[in-house]
Formats: sequence, C-alpha cells, structure tokens
Amino acid sequence: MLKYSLRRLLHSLVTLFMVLTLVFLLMRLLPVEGYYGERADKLTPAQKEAILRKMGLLDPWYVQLRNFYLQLLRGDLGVSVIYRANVPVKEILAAKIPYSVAFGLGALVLSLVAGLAMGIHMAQNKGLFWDKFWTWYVVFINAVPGAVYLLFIQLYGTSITGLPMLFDRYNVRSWILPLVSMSLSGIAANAMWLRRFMVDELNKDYIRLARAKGMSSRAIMVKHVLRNAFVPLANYLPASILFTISGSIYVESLYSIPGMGGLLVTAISRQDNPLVQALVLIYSSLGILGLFLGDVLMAILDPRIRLEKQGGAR
Amino acid sequence: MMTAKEKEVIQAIEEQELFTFAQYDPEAAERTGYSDYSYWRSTIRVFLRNKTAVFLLILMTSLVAFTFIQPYLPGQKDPIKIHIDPNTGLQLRNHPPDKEFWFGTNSIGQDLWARLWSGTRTSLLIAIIVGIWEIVFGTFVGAIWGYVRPLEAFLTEAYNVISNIPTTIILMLIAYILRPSFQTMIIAMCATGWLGMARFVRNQIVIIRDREYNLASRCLGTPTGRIIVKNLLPYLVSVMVMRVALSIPGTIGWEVFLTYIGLGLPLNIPSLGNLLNEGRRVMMAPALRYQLFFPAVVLSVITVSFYVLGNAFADASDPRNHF
Amino acid sequence: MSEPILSARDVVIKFSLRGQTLTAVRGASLDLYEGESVAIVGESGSGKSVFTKSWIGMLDANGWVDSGSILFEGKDLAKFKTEEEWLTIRGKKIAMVFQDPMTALNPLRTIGSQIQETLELHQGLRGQEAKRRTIEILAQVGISEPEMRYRQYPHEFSGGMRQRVVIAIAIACNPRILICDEPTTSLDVTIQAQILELIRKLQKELKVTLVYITHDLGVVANVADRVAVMYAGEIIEYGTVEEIFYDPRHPYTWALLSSLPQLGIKGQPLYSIRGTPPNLFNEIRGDPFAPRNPQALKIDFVKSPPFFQVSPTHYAKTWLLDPRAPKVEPPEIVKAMRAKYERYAV
Amino acid sequence: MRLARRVLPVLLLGALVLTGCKGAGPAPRKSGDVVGIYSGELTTINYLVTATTAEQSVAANCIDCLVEYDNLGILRPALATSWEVSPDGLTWTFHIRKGVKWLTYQGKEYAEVTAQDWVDAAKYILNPKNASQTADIVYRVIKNAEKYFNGEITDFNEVGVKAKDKYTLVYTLEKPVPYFLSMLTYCPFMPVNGKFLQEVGDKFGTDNEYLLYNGCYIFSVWEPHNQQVFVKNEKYWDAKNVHIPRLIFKFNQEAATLAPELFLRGEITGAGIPTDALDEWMKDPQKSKMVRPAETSFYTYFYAFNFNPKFPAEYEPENWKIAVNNLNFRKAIFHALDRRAALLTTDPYYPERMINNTITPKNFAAYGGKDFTQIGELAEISNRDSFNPELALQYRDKAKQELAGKVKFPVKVMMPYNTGSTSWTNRVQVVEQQLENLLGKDFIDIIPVGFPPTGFLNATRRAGNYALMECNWGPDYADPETYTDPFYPGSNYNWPEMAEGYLEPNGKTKYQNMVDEAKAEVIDIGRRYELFAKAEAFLINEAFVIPYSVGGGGYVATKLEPFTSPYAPFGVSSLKYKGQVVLDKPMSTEEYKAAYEKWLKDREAALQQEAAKAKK
Repeated sequence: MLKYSLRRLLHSLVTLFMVLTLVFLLMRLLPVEGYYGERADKLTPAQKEAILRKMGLLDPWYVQLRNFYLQLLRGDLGVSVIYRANVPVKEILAAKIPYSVAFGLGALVLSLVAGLAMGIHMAQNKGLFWDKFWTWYVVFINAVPGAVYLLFIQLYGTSITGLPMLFDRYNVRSWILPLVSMSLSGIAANAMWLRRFMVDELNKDYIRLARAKGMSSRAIMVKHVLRNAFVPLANYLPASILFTISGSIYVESLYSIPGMGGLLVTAISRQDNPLVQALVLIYSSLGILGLFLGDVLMAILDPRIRLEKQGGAR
Repeated sequence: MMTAKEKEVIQAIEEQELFTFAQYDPEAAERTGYSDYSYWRSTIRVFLRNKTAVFLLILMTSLVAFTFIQPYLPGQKDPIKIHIDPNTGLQLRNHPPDKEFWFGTNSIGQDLWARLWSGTRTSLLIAIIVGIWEIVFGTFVGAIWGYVRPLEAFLTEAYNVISNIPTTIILMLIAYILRPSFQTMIIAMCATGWLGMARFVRNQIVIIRDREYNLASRCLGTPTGRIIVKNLLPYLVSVMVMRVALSIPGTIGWEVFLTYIGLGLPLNIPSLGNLLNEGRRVMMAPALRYQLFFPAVVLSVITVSFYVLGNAFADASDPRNHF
Repeated sequence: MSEPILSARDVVIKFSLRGQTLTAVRGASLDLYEGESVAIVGESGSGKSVFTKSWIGMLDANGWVDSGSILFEGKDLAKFKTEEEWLTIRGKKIAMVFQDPMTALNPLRTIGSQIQETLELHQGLRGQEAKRRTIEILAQVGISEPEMRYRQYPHEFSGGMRQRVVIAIAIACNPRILICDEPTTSLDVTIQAQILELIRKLQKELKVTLVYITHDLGVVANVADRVAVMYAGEIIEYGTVEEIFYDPRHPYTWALLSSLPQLGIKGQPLYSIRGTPPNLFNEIRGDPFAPRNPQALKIDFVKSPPFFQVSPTHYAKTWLLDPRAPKVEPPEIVKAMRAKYERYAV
Repeated sequence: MRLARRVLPVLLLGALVLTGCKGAGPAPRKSGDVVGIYSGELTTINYLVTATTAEQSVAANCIDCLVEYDNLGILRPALATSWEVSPDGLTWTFHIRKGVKWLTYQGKEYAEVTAQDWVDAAKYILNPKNASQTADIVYRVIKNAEKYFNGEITDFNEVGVKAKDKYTLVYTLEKPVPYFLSMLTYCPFMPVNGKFLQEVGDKFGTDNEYLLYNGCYIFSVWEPHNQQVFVKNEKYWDAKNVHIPRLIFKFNQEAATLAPELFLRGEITGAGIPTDALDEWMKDPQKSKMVRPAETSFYTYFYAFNFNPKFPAEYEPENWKIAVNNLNFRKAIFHALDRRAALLTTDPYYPERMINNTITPKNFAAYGGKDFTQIGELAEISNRDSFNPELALQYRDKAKQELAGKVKFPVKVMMPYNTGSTSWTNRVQVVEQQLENLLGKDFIDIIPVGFPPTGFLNATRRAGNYALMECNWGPDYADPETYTDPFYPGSNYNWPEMAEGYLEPNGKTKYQNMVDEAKAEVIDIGRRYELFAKAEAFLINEAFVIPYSVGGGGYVATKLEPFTSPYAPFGVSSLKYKGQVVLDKPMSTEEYKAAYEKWLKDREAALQQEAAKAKK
C-alpha cells in the first residue's frame, strides 16, 4: 500500500513537472505587456528593459525555467504586476482562498447530501416516475450552460425571494443563492454517477446472492449497493474537494464573491503573467493531487486494487 | 383448453391421421428460435422506441433545417441591418416583439428573430466543426494510442499532461493569445475537445484489441492499420455518433463561457453566446427581458435536445439493450 | 410416498420485455420430497432456473407467476406479493447457490462477514458467537485454515473455494431446500467433481432436500435420486435417475442422451439436436419440441400432449406413449444404454 | 492620453460625479454614507506612479495638493496657503500650511506635512526605477528634471525643487509655463513622506496600510475584489467642508448591469443608467423622476484618418494611402458622417449635448471672457454641424473624379473597434451603414474589425493598424496646447505629418509650424490662444480628423448632490467627494437643469471676479 502510494505520488510529481514546464513555456508566448501592462505607453524603452531585466525575462528560456523552479522550491509564487502592482501572489491568494474554500466546502456538502439522496432515490425508483423526473433535472443541468440557468436563478432568486444580489460575508442571507447555484451541477453529477454505479451494482451477481440469503432490499441497498457504489464515487471526491479551492468562475463573478474563480478570469484578461502562471500552477497541482488522492482512497476502499497494484497475491 | 378453431382443425383430421408422422423439415426446426438480429436495425428499433428521443430528433432536424434555410425564406430580415424608425428617423431600438419584428429588436434596432437564427447557425456551425474534428482527430489519436504499443507510454503521458491543465485555462489562454474571431473560437475548442474522444477510443480499443477475432487476424498477417479500420472502427461508429451529439451542447456551453468572460466572438457576429450576453445586459429591465429570454430558450432547447439524443443513441447502440 | 414438502402445480411464469410478453415457464409441475435430491435438466433457456427462482421470489422485477400454485409449508408461494412474506422463506427455508462463484460474492467485503451476515439475519447469532459458527461452517465446506480465510476478501480465493463459500452461505441457516443452479458449470473439471462431492456430502449430513439444476446430464447421475427434464418452459419427463437414463420415453430426452459425449460410440459422429429451442415470445402450439423432432407426429403440431404414466415414478409428456401412436424406436445410443443396464441389472 | 480611461476600473461614482459646487459652508451639512459598486479593482494606490483615473481618485480624496479647484473651477489654496512667482515666471515659491499631519490608515498621526515632502515626491518620480507613468509631466517643466531622469546629472540638488525651510517650497522651471498652477492639482505634484517611503520600500502604495493620508478621507479598509471603505479624516484641515462620513464601494463584476437595480432597491447611492436600460427608466413615471443627465467630460472623441496605414494587405493599405491623401476624399467622409446617428448609441435621448465640433471641448479654456472654441476660425467650425449630405456628395464626386484610375473603388476602410465596449460595437455598425448608404457602396467599403479590450490600443491605433478609427484624448493641463499633442510628430495617433502636400520650407509640416509658433508664445495668453485656435481650425478644415463628441455623458440616478464637488477641466480635483452631500432622493432632470443654470451663473460671476482680481 505504502509502496503503491509512493510510486503513484512520484508519477504525479513527474506529470506535474511536465505540466508546469509546458505552461511555463506557453506563457512565454503571451505578449510581453503582461509584465508591465498598460503602463507600456508611459514608459521609456529603458524603463521597460529595466523591468524585464528585473523580472529575469531577458535571460535565455532555460535559465528562466531554472529560476522559475528554484523560486518555486523556495515557496515563492512570484509578484503580481498588473492585478495588484508589486503585491506577492501569495498574499493575493491568501485573501481569496478562504472565500473559495468556504463556498466550495459548503457547496460540496450540499451537493453530496442532496446529490447522493437524489441518486439513491433514482436508483430505487429505476425506470419509474421519480427516476425520470430527477433524470430531467440532471439532463438539464448537464446540457444547458451554467451561464444560462445561473443567470435566471440570480434574476428570479433575488426578485421573488428578496435575497440580496451582492455578496456580503456578514449577511448570511447573501450566502444562500451562491451556495445553491454552486451546488446545482454537483448535485446533478453526484446523483447521476451514484445512480449509474448503484444500477451497475444492482445488476451484479452478488446482489442476487444477497437476496437469496434473505436480506431485505433495504439492507442490501445499505450494506452492499450503496457501499460498493460509493467506491468509484470516492475516486473523484478528493479532486472535487480540492477544486472547491479554485472556486466557481461564474458564480463568484455573478455574486461578486472575492474568490479564486474570479481571480483567474481577471488575471488572464488583464494579462498579469506572473499571476496567471501561479494560478495555473495551483489549478494543475490541485487537479493532479486530487487524482492522486482519489487513487489512494480507492486503493484503501477497494481491496482488489491494493493487491493488484502491489503485484500481490493472485 | 382448446379453442374453437383447434377443435375444428382436429375434427377435420381423422384421429388416425393425427398419429402418423409429420414431414420433418430441418429448416423449420432452425426457424423455431430464429432471431433476425441486425446490429443497426436493432439500434434503430430501440432508438425509435424512445418517444422523447424521436420527438427531439424530429424537432432538432427541423430546427437545424430551418436555421439553414431561414435566410432564404421570404420576408426575413438581415441580422446585422439596423432598422430605422420611419417616424423619427432614429434607430428602432428595443422594439418589443410584434407582427413586424417577431422577437423584437435589440438595443440598436437589429431584428432579434433574424439574429437568433443567424446566431444559432454560427453556434451550430462551430459546434459541428469542433465535433467533427473531435471525432476525426480524437479517433486517430485514440486508435494509435490504443493500438501502436511503442507509442502507448508516450501518448499516455502526453494525455496526462494535457488533461491535467484545466480546460478552462487552455481555452482562455488560446482565446487570449489569438484575436477573438470565428477561427480562434474553433481552434481553442479543437485544442481540448479531442482529449475525451481519444481516451474513449483508446479504452475501447484496448478492451477489444485482444479479442480472439483480432488475434486471429493478426496471426493471418493483416496489417495493423487494416485491423484498426476493418475490425475496430465499425464497433466505434455508434460511439462517435454519440460523441458528436454530446459535444454539441458542450461546445455551445464553452462558447457561452468564453463570451461571458469576454473572450468570445466579436459582438457583431451574432452567436448564441453573444445574444445571451446582449440579453444579460438588459435583464434587469422587465420590459426588455425578451432579449434574454428568446436566446436562452432556443439555446436550452438545442443543448438539451442534443444531450438527450446523444444519450438515447448511446443506449440504443448498446447491444445489451437489444434483446 | 409421503407428503411432498414443496409442490409446484401448473406454474406459468411470464416476463414483460420492452412491451412484449415472454412466457418462460409454461405450466410446469414438480413435487419435492423430504431429503431427496432432484435434478432438473434442460438446455439453457428452458426455464429451469426461472422455475426454481419462483420458489424463493427471486424472479427479476419484470417477471411474475401468472398462474399455478407453489405450496410450501402450507402456504402458496405463488400468491406471495410483498418482500416481508418472502423474507420468511428465502435463505431461511429455501436457499440457493448460483452458477458463477467468481461474481457471486461482494468483492469489497470479507468472506467471513458475508457468511456471518446470513447467520445474524436468520439465527440471531451475534459477535463472537456468529464468528465461531462462521468458521465452523467454513471448515464444514472444506476450507482449510478457516480462521485466516475468515478475514480474507473474495479475490484472494480461487473459483472452487469461492463456490464453497457460496455453498457455506446457503447452508448457514439449515434450509429445508437447497437449490443449486448449475454450481459447477464455470469451474475446472477437477474442481467440479470436488464441489459435486461436497454437495452430496452436505445433503446427506444436513438431510436437506436438494434441487440440482444443470444442462449436463453427465453430472446428474452423480447427485440426483430423481430427474426432471425441462424443455421450453415445460417439464416433459420425470422419473428416477435409472428410469431417465435407461428407459427414457420422450424424444427430447433421447436427443439429450444421444448428445452426451461420454456415451458416444467410437467412429460415429456425435449426435446433436438440430435447431434451437422455440422463441418464447411466440405462442407455442402443440408439442414445443415437434419442429425439431424428426419423428414428430402430426398431432404434435396441433395439440399439447398430456403426461403419460410409464411407472409410478416415471411420467413423460409425449404423444408417442398414446396407444394410438405408431411404435417408434429410441435411438441406438439409448438402446445401447438400456441393454448395458439390463445386463448389469440381471 | 494622460488620463487614459482604463477599460475596466471605472469607479462608477467617481467617474460619474465630475462636478463641484459651493464649498465653504459654515458647518458640515448632514449627509449619509456613499455606497457604490465598482467592477474593476485598483492595481495600485501608489499615486506617484499610476496614471489611471480610478487609482488617482483614491489619491484625490486621500492626499491634498498645494492648490485645489473649488466647485466653480477657481484655484484656491490648499496645502499651500499662499505663493509668489518671480517676474520671469521661472521661480515659484509656496508657503506650506502649518500643522497638517500625515496619518496612517488607522488614523494615527505619523508626521507633519513639510516642504521636504514635495522634494521627496519629485525625487521618487524622477527615479526611472520606480517606473512612474507621470514622470514626464514633472520633467517637462521642472528645471534639470529630465536630465536627472535620464541620468545625465546625478545630483538631485541641481533639480528645480527645493525645501527652503520647513514650510517654504520652491519650484524652478525650465521655461515659463503659463498653466503651472493647474498642473499642481495633479498626482505627480502631490507630497510624500520620505521617511515612510524608506520604511515601506517597494510596498509603497500596494495596500492601504502602505500609504499615509493628509486629505479629506482615509482609506481604512481595502479588501480587493470585495470592498473599499474610506472614512472621513476628522483631523483634515478643511474638515468642515467634508460632509459625507464614509464612502463604501463594493465590488461587482457586473456592476454596470446591476447598478440600476441595486439603486432601486436602495442598496447603493447612485448608478449610471446604461443606454440599454434607459428606455425602461425614461418611460416609467416613477423612475423617470430619478434619472438625470450626467456631466460630460473633457475627453475629446474624434474620427482619425490614418496617414500611416500598417494594416494587413487584405484591407489594401496602399489603396487607402492614396485615397486618404486626397482632400476631397477626406472631406466627403468628413461631411458624410452623421454624428447624431452615431451618438444615439451612447445617448438616445439628448445626443446633441455630446456633439463636439472641435478637438478642444467647450468650457475648457477661455481668455478675456471668450471661450477658446469661439476664437478666430474655430468660431465658425464650432457653430455648424459637420454633417452635410449635399456637401458630402459634392466632395465624393470630386474625389471620384480625381482618384479615378489611381485607386480601386470601393476604397476599403478598415475600422477597428473594441469588442469589450457594447456602445462602440453598436456604433461601428451604425456608422458603417450610415456612411455606406450615403456615399454609396461603390465608393467606400467600411470593414469593422473587432479587437479585444486588453492591449486594444497597442494592437490598433498605436500600431497604425486602422484606416478610420474613433480615437480620444484627455487633457494633461489647463491649456489648449494639450489638445495638439496627438497630432504633433512623435505621437502615435494618425501621423498627419505624413500627409502629402503640407511640407513647408523648414522641413516641417504646416500644422507643426503653426503649433510651434503657438507654443512659443508664453507671455501673451490671448495671442497664444489665437494661434492654437488657428492651428486647430487648420487641422479640422483640412479634414485630418472629424471632431465627434465629448466624453462622459450618459444618464445617472444618484442621490449625490451635483455641482458641489470641486470642478476642474483637468487634474484630480474633480474626483473629490469634498463638499458633496447625499440627498434624500435623487434629483430629477428639471431640478438638475435648474441647478445647472444656477451653477453656470455662479461660475460666470466667479470667473469675472477672478479676472478682475488678476487685472489688479
């Protein structure tokens, strides 16, 4: 188990290294304005050169790459240029992450509770009214772009219920709509996958045996189906927990939540290259870490994987 | 219990006659349990049984057809022409829907009805081009990945790397490095769209490449490429149809997203994303909400329809559902 | 003979599949007696599994007992509707062992817990007591080092071992009837014999009524006292093992026996039954085997034959036994078998 | 474009309220807080570096200058209580107000404001490493500053800014600058505490805690992308004229769209009403009472003909080059452009007030009671509409004749626009159809090409990547000279110096010579203005550009009282909340117009009074 995890972790690190290098090189394709921004106009060529030299952008690319990794190893994510002049990226993120995490975790809990309940309800009523009813919900959320339905939620959510349109962290009521908005797709995804996994499990032979044992459907659902169906679901759970940190782009900007999601859009659209780079780094690392933890969690939950990957037993 | 008819038959035949040997017909023996199974026929049969899907298929076919013939119908307006109010000589701005302008006009007096169909055309065109690229390139990469063993490790690693950079970021960066335009939009979405397809194809190939009939083919000296084309791809055709159907709502979704964050098509090219964005700007004015409402409805109908169709087709093409 | 412990009469089982109705069992009847061992033989799709599944309410959700009765302990199982009713029978009074042991166990739970679950369910055993009993049962089904095995997962077991576990689960509650649905089909030949032996042994030890379902007449002789042959949802002939093997009367039984490889005659091509069983979606008129039977009578295509008694224990459902029917000789192989038997018997 | 409007960070309220009014009331008037929303976060609040309006509005409210404008546009003492200028106009001596304190963001006293603070500021700005975007403003007027900036001299003592003693500041200029006092209301001439600057180093201005305050407000809370809170500085030297206790701005990406609704719900103090939503407000009996026109600004918008086309071959730059050098071709378009139709995309109700017939807007500068736009040939230009279909067609026919065989018709006209701006996108479509319909599609073929907001100007105007394009310019100081900059060689607007047939014997173009002559006149302001007016009239009459409109405008619903905050054609004074109050309900258009009339009269009187004082 430990050996498997270590090997898996090592592989994740290699992937991460390649992702970062690729992104780093891609970033060099961006216009150099990203390092002095709209000041370009006002600066003399000498001033511009000084800035680029100070940021080490005049070095050959491999030196830049080396410096980038050295900097990274020191835990330094660089300094923002345009978004907040001269402010370390770490500081900027430190202010954003709590909001994204709070909303992310809230939405995650909501989408797990509601999504799993919905999934179980669907699987139990497979082919019947409620299954179809919830399926339409899942279809709608999956098919229609968030930008469309979230807009209507904001529009009618605020005008009908009188909930505030702007986020204010001290006003609990202002948390409601963004939280609901953020969980909708998670609910749909959880429900859909849980239903699918449960239906898969329900068709398996061991369920027949469990029935033949004389277990009640309810006991089978709880002790066998749900438990087993939860394993594949658990695979992507760490990823979704980690992704809560990165926040929801739409919802954060719709309700003006000062989280990471909005930050990414702003950083890219305003060409703040060091900030973009740091964000891509974080997003990719979270993604890779999520996959890694998901696999480890799977291995913990599913004894078959544990042995296979260890090259153990049969 | 014998039916009246049976009684009649039996009475007509002499009892003795009944206990003589019948003519044995080997073909009739084969026929008893014969099933005339054909993959495509069964697929279509199962698909047609799904009433919702059939309805949506008809709806989408007519909608797509209408989208493309709409400009040639009589009495249609130019989607970018700015209409002038004959009384005031001013632009006919925010004119509510009526007989002349079925869906009203936008904030500079362009006909929303014409723009909506023009926008649908643009978005569908993007979606279809991206969808086709997704199949062609995705299948190509997936096939090589799954079948050419020496490249397997390399492609797996390449896939890992690319798929670990969030799609949002790749899309934004590309849309950003290039200037917003029709081509940029397509390039950006093509850059990431094929990943899912490639992995899907690869998985399918890995599952079936070692099946007996392929091993047999290889033993007989059939070249790899031919095995892929002849033995594996037919199996994947239904998968591809499904992926295209499902990629359409996906692509439209990304288009709306890119437009939302300001990296979409230029505003003077109507597209569903642009129309939605235009509508969003006036959504706070109840009288102008029709400008948000119409594009939102059309967009939802299209995306939901293709999504449902894709899934229905996926179900129908699964042999397990054919009995 | 004493009262049967289970008596199935004219059971008709239907399934609805995508709007069509399929009749899987078309009026099958069978009596089971205390402590005996009955084999139900038939091709796949003949309805043998479905028939027995209806005794413990394990038909798939789209299937139902359309008519007929299944009497067990004074109750008509065919009338059972709710799960609560079935839970009084299933696993407790009638247990079942399935075909594929590889997938029959929950891969994510230990062997021990899966057996123990049954004990806790039906015998009210808890904790250490349940564990002790579980280990006992494991030993009983021939698993060595049961304490260690108790903690292991299914994937750490071979196919034969897993089938032993499945059997252990089935016998854990001392059921009155044990149904084994082709328990050896997916196992290696050598393992098959071990499992058969285990089943025989357990049946004797536990004095349980055994229903053994198989498509392989070859194994029947080893386990069964009585044999019922099923075809297209009907039982077409039943009798003692000897009667079925050495004096079969139904052309289908003949055909089955003729196609047994171990009975084949050297130098002659192995017999195989032409055609396929009827499509159960269609209405079957007359004898369902008629279209495949080279010696079918005209009446076979018109009217379903009744059961004709051959001996007090032997019944067959074919017009050939009708006094009006022409004399038909069984195939060579069957005749050879009978000759061999008579030689030994004398 | 010094005050270059940033695409994103437009502090809604800050940008809306560009007016001033009677300041010196005896006691603070009662006022509630200002609550606003904004969609673009500040990059920095380092006022010595930044050149964007939104960022400078922080400094405007937090740091005081030597002098400031009052609500009628008259220069008044601020941190300088009095000043003298030497007869040669080169040496300016300022007497600093005593007892003014630098406060931290928590309101604690840090130090006293002294003359040295202005010297430290100049030293900071003139250090190229600090990459100040307003450095040139300083080094263009202060003696030896440019040399110091370029490293030609290293001793800062040679630069013309000195603290003679604790309360006496002396500026020495390179040459006489008639508008020097007005320049002092701009950020690069704000003070900074040298000790604090050294203490925080690179962090200066990166956050509200890394700034010291001596103005009417203290930036007390800054949660980027969430909210900004400014509280009144109770120790402010002129605290009795600051009435609004707190300014609270909340971030919202969709601020512009949501603001009207939020205003109706009472969540914010004021909102700009987007053109899209204007009908809704105007037609509603309730809402129409709350909406009024917003001020126009001193930004000038014009359509520029590019004489240095660098656009892709598909738009035929060579063809355009020949066509644009034909005066009749230019004049055809000049007279064909229906500016009112185009302006309907910004202001559908009263577009006329936005139309600008000259480059220098009205009410920007005046001499001897005459507005600059009424001087000399500019008077005629100011008083007519350039849109004249008959004339346009006449010029078109002449152009066709003259260009026949030389250019390919229709001439392709590549017209870039910013895809981030709805009204621009709309406008470019309106202009395309209007021009093509009037002049004929066989004459010109206008091709709108969209560019994204980020790096927009770098990709288009600055790169010469356009044929005809809407450009704008904002003043850098209170003198007509500032409006000649875009057209003077070295600028990257439309390169009129490359137009054929305007070269004079000295190797310079006619326009350049005219501007040079005007610039040289620093003593006789009347003559100086005449010369600038002549040059501008030449520029317009030769159709190098088509004057189009002024900036700002639009409509607002706001409870902020208009005409009470400082009024200034240039600089940051107009961004101040000093003097303003939040009313119980918003002014209607009628009330607003009445207030405007009154303000005009007051200003007239104040100007006369000042003129009279000057004569003495």
